[in-house]
Amino acid sequence: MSSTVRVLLFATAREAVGRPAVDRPVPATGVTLGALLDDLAREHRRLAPVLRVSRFVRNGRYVRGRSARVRPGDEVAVHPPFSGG
Amino acid sequence: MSSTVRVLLFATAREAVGRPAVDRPVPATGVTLGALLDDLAREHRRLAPVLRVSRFVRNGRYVRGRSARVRPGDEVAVHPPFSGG
Amino acid sequence: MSAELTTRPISVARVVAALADPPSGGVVLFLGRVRADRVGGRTVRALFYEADPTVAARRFAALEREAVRRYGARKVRVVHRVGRLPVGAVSVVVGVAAPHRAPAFAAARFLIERLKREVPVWKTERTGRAPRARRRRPPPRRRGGRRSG
Amino acid sequence: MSAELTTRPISVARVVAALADPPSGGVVLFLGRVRADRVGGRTVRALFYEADPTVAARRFAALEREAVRRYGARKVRVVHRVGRLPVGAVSVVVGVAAPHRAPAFAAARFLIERLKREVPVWKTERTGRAPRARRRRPPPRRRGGRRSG
Repeated sequence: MSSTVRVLLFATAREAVGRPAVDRPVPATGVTLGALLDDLAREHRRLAPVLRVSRFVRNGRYVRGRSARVRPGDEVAVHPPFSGG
Repeated sequence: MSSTVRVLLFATAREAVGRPAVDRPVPATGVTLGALLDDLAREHRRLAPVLRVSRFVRNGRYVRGRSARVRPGDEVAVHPPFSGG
Repeated sequence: MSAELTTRPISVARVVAALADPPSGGVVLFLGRVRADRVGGRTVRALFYEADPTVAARRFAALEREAVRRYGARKVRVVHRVGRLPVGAVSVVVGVAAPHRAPAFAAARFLIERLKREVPVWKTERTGRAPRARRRRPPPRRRGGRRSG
Repeated sequence: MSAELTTRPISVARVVAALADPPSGGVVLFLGRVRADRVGGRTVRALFYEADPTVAARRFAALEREAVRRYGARKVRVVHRVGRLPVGAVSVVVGVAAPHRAPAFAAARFLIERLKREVPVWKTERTGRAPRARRRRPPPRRRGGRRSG
């Protein structure tokens, strides 16, 4: 079984990290979304301001706040403000 | 030189007369638009109700009222209410 | 900036190409199509469109100038098809390119509303036999004299 | 009734064909195109569009259902292109067919406004070297602590 969470990064989030996706190891009991993102932002300093204006998706559904639990095998997407059309 | 006026007939006016255009003889001094049209309506009874709701064009310009003078060589168009688009 | 009457099918792709304009990020197109209406118990299969070409061309040009002036549209194109059109055929295309979408929508709406009111184009219903007018009012009942004239 | 993301040029003619519907006399299309903007003294030559496909597909479908419910639109189609798009390329097409033109205009406007706000699609500027964000806000000045988080 997977022991990582896949984080999908779009637009400015992708640019800040330099890749469209990263796999982060998480314990079997999971972590909060906030902890996962803080951890990522420590490694990629340009990501922090992007995360402050972004919304987050867990397994295809938007989650409110950063206390949502993220477990191995989950997929999290970082959505900066949209600019399509 | 022409001694007739060409009358262009569109839509219900064309249907009432059965032709898209008719040439009507007029004297060199001309006639009023009203006289020209009354004359035409006498020959084509179905045209009368169409003329009551139509607008008229003389040589490419709309004319108000039926007193406008029409002379040999002029072109008159009968415009029933528009239904394009 | 150009309008035309055509007897051939209208190519929407060509209208879009004619609206190419690097500063114009928004394009709005309106397409009118022959609708499968029911008239007098029968379903319309085709309509016959006709126009007074000289007057129509002048009104088209005036409306286009007004759309540019009122809404800041940068490119405008109006094409009206004439002749026999089957149900589903595109009878008219109005296209507007503008820097932003709000004026593009407003200008397209303006053009089709005014076109319908002001441009000498007519549709009539044609069956196999005699042509029949569409939207024809019944002839008024005779009330005597010339009062109704 | 269908939306799609595509990496290929959007065919407006195919969108129109997908909106065929005998009772629908009015079709309104909105086309968004890559505009030749000036950013930081340079003229934009191309933009890179990306989307979160799963979330975008669900939002597209929800917006289409709402356009049908609110405006009585009979056919709706939304196509958004992704990838590198040069200036002038069509990035998005919204198409609505409805029995009459007023609801067709209203539904098309509704769809593009809501799409821009609610569908996870992004454009970034790409030069020859590193990709640069478009419309990126400057990072907020540090005010100490975590208050700005």
